Amino acid sequence: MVGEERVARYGMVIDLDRCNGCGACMTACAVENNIPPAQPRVNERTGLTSMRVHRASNHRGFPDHEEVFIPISCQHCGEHTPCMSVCPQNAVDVNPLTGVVSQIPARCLGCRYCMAACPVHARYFNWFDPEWPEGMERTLNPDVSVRMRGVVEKCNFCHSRYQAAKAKAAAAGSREIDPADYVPACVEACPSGAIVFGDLSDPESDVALAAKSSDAFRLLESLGTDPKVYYLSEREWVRRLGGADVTRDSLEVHRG
Amino acid sequence: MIPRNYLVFALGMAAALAGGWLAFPRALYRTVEQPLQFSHAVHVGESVGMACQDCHSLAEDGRFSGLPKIDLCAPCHTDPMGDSENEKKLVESYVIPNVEIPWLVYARQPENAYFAHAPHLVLAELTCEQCHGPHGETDTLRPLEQNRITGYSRDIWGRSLTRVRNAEGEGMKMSDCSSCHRDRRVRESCLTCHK
Amino acid sequence: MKTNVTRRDMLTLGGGVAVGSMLTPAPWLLLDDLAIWTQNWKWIPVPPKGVRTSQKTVCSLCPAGCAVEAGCVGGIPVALRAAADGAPLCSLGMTGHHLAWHPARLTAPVRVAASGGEARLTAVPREAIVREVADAMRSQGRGTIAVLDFRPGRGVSWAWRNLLAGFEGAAVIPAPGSPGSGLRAMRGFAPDTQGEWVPDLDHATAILSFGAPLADGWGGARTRARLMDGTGLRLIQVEPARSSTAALATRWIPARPGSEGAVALGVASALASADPQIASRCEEILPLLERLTPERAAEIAGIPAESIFEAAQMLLDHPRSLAVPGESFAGGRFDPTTELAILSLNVILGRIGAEGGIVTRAPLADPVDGAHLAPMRELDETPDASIGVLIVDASAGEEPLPWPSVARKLAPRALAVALSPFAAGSSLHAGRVISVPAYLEAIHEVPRACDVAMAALSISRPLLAARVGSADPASVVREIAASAGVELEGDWSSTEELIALRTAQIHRSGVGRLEGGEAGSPDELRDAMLEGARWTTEPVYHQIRMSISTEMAHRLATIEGTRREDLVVVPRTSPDAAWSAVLSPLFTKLHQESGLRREGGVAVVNPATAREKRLRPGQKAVIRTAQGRVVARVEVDHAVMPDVIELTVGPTPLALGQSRNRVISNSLDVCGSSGTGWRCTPAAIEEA
Amino acid sequence: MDKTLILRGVRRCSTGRFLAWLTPWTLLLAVGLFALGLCLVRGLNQTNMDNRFAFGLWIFLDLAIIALGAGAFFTGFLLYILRKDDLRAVINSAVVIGFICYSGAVLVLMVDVGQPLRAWFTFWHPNTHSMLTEVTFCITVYLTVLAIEYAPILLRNRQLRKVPSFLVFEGELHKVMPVFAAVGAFLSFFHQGSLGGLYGVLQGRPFAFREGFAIWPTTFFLFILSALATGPAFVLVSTWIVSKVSRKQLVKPHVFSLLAKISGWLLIVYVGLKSVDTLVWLNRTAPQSGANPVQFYAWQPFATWLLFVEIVLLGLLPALIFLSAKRRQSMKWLITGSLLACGGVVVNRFVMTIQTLSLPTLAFEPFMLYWPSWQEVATFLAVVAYGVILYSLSFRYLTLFPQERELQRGGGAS
Repeated sequence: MVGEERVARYGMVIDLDRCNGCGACMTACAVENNIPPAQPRVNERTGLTSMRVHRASNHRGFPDHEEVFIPISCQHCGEHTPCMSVCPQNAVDVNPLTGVVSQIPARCLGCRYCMAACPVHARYFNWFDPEWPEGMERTLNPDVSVRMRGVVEKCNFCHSRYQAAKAKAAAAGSREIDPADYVPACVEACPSGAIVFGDLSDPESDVALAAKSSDAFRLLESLGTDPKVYYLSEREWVRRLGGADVTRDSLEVHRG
Repeated sequence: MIPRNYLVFALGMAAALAGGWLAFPRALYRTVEQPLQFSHAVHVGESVGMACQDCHSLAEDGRFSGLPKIDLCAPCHTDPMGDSENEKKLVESYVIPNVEIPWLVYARQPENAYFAHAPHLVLAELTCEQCHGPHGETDTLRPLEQNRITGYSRDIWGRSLTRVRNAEGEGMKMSDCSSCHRDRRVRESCLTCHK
Repeated sequence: MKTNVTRRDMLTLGGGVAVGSMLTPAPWLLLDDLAIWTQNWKWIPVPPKGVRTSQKTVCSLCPAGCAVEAGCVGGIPVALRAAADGAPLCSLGMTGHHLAWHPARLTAPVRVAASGGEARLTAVPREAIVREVADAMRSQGRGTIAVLDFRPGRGVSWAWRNLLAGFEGAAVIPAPGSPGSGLRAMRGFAPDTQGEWVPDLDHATAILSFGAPLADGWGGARTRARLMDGTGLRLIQVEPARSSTAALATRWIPARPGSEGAVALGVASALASADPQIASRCEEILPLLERLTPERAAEIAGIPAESIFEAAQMLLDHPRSLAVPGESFAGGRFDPTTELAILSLNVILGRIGAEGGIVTRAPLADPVDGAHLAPMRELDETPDASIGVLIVDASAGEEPLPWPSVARKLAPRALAVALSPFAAGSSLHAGRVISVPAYLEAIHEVPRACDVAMAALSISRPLLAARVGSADPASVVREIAASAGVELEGDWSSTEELIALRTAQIHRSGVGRLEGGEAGSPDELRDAMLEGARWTTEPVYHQIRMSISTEMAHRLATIEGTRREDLVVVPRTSPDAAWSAVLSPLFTKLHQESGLRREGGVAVVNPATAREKRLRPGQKAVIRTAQGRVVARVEVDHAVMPDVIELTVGPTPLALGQSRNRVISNSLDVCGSSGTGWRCTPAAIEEA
Repeated sequence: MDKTLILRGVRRCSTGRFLAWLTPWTLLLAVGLFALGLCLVRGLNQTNMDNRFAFGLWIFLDLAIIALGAGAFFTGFLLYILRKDDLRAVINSAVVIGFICYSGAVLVLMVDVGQPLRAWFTFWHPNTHSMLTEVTFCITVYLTVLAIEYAPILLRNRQLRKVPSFLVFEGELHKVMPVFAAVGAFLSFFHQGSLGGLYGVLQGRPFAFREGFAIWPTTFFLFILSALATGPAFVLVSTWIVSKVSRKQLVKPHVFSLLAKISGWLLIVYVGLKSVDTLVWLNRTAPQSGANPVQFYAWQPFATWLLFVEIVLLGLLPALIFLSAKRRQSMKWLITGSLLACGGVVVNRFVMTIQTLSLPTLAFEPFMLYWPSWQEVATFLAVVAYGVILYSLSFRYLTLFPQERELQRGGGAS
């Protein structure tokens, strides 16, 4: 059985020159994954955004000022995944068949050690009980369970969609999913087609080819955690934003 | 002669053991009657000759229909075929007003668990009985035993409180799933069964 | 054995119990079950269970009318995505199915009493409101009758015009804010043209855009796509901010807000001196153009003159080029003179009626032919204090609109009634609100806005049962008519029937075609459209020679006097927030839970301006204009042009638990002055 | 009743005064327990922690008091294993303090996690790679050991002694106490270390990440050493405070100087190694992970001064004080030194927890600070109050300082 199952490395490439920061990926993510809306007291630091679009700029004066929008979700690190090794009770693992890093709310005890470990702050804690306006809970996505207060959550490449694709394939007697059936919500929603998603281990796939581009870079690559989310930009200053050598200067960036 | 305090100690222990083994299990589960009685035996038997799949079907897209909706019963039961009280109730209080029957599901998995029938039926070629037992031959629907604290059906935990003497296909806890997966050398990870 | 029980006995017994219970399942099961209990807390919502079905409809939240595929469970949409071939939905579209349950949703007609920033709502029977309106219409005592229509071109819009037909001075006013509401200034050149003047962007190879948000969908998906691919389309964007369109443009000209007219004339001047044939087309303004040289214009706009020459050159080089004024999402359209200046570029280039130029597009067939209709009138053509009865039709959505610009037109004792699903936006300003179905709760008509050359119509099919207490807009028109004793034309009583009549008319007219569908009979056409098929027409090309009249020359001459304001306020909002008075609570992800979007009421200024005005980030500041004052939170951003205040405009999502009756204070209200739109307003700012 | 519980031959203040002393602490405890309740019932939104500051005041102070509580096991280790019999004078007090520190820390941890009722998952589904698993196991086991070490002290109470079986039990316990001391010491070495490991292993945080030996980053060993070094110092301080509060001499002066001497030697070693580690980290480890070490200290308020304070002012200085035989004779110097040393370990834990989280990792993220909410502060104060109350009771009714009786001078408050 093991033999038959193909091993994939799902990942994405995000073209920062195409992203115009409309935030459709964030909304799509929230809708797909039953992420509750904010309580009044919630702010930028306590929000729940498995996909979050950050703003950065070349911090030069008008009109030379340029902005770049950087969508950041879990980077699904492949090598000694920081969050996985620290979780005391195996609520985090890396799926050997997909390379997707999981976060199981039912197992999580909310110690938040994984959040301290995550270099890109892509993990979010449920500070509040999830709550929707009366009646709106009927619009929740049946394929995703709602997280309770006191646990950590993060992007899992819309795994429920992968499951659906698997089930569809299985019903047809196959173990291979049709790539067209598995597209994460953020990828599907991006109006500029800035996000390419697919199996990095398939050298022919668009995502694998894009990842090989000379404009491709990853966030904090030097930490050696082998993220599976790549970014593209023709602008040198943008590519430099991915580095770990945080300079005071680069932090003068205005954040919206 | 045994010292008094030993006796007292033993007494306390005995009481605790009795409570823990006999009273507690009864206290832990509440039993809820099904809204309606239904005989799988009759429907599967010669007279009707249905198969599991006729009511619990697997769709094109791999989604499992679960329990049949009322419109599946309606065609045959527009008005009572026999003289059973239950059928009368079915027709009068469900079919005619076209209301869904609020069945209680024995094998309902928790919200955080993901289970797809498709791979188990088609790829692994499991039979219904292997997990659901001889449910298809039952003549009545037993009441649902529901855990007062968790709300789970007793079937998830299994009959035996210690889970040592669980029969084949009894118990639907994570450990049961993964032990079967281990036997069949299925490579699994958290997200295989959790959503 | 003694029988009196000592304290020590109790202890020993307790010990026994303790040890004993450890040997039973009880403590361990309790431990386990308690943990499982935390995984299934009663107060955590459980998503709906059941078979998943897929329904087709069309998004009616904005004029783009995207085809939608809705995944439903138990008949309720749980996921909206673009239909197979369509472009992805925007944030507003994706969360459209939440709006029916929005905290501000109205489930009964109400009377609104504003008190201290809060609006108190009291339910009233619809009949009462209808009678009130009807009486006021009959007596005519208060002034003229008007309908402010946020989505002109629908069957219901026609019904309003039909209702008002008999009344002296009555008119239907298209809401001036709505992006793509037509190149009205063209009417100056050809007053008696049928249909609307529109830019043929899809066939243009070079565009000189004055702030048209092409990258955000204005001008249609095709233009957007061409812009994204960066092939085959040259774009020069004249805009004060480096918007996403400016970022994609071949060249961005950061002209000061308010100087666009001057830039246009500067380009014209460059063109005229470059090509005598062009000069011949603008004799009337040649003297003006000699004075308003590219250099002079550049000076007014605060840009290098080269960019003006470059723009002129591009227009000359490309046979299929045009200059287009685009609405900003919060700021609406340019004032008529600026629009005239921009459009005259096309006139003098001879691009009117040409492919890839400015063309007319066939009007959509009305539900009933040759009915008596009240005229359409622009808001700023309406005399102040003249409207006695105002009906605000926000039943299909509404755009940001500074209410003072409407209030100014109202007579002292005027009666204002709104049709809206929500207690938000303009409905809170009108004294009475008739609750109508929200998106997906009723059938809606989506006529394509006038930013593309192809007229189009699609129909949004309801997926949800309408809430009790919400009335079908068309039947409200009927009720008013009946109560006011007006005879309406055509045999219809509901929006659905109006649409049926209209599709039949369209089918009869034979003009246009059905995208993604075939239709033999009128019914087939309607059914196909209910399934998401869209009916479109092709643009009409026949070149017209036009020239600039003396009267226009006089108006254009005023541009020469454009003076450089020390500080102007420019309203901003995000494209998807510009179409609805309310947003799904999930928009908190963008506005509250991340730094991506600013909420409404934030004044963003350049660091230089901040220094000059002694403003610190985060502090509150008062912005004063001719319209009034507003308090806003200051933010500092290099992206903003010096001496410009970018004022963010609502709606911002109601965080959970916030009062649903709160009047979302609309910072837009300080923008604009009579007649000239509210894109750019002279202002003063100081710390509060 | 109260009097009959007090050991014969020692003077204790009147019941009234004792209650008067307890009252404010009890109130504090009550307030704290209320705040704690809020956090449990309403959730952690009652705190000011956020997604960046996933750890806050609580984790910082837990690490600090656990380090200070190290006095318990280390004194035990010196006494039972290395046979430093002079320390018998403070061992009981040290054990009680250790017990208080650890039980308090565990209590706070239970509030700090989002789902306390699932805490036992760590034992049922442990991830053996996680430092936190190591911590959880060691601390729970060691807390039990401390309880067992506490038992004989408790059982030697005047009334409890009357129960023959207790007396027997206590005697037996006493025989095996060295074993527990050994076990305790072993466990403590481990979890003190793994607490350091918690941060040292954070590959995603160049500021905290350290290379190491086998699976253990250098912070593992540095935490052990710093805890060992400050443990005795804290015993010293606490004993001194108690004798001030109770206005009694409780141990002979040479015990103090012995503690100081031990602390001194360990401190000097620690400071040495810590300096080496810092240099290696700044010049090799951090650059290797692509970070720019200079930037770690480019941020106010946590600039280089903090590094200086931690290593020189609160490390080297007390070490030198302790190592000079002359200074050791003066109580003033001893206390100053001890306070400095304890401060050093606290600052070190602060740097590892709070500063690590406040520094950005992504070039476009801001430097952040956070202030604890009153609920966080109150909850922690509850633990302090609990400690004071438990210690006061122990001091009043149990024998924490065997030498007290012989040193008996005029009575006073307790």
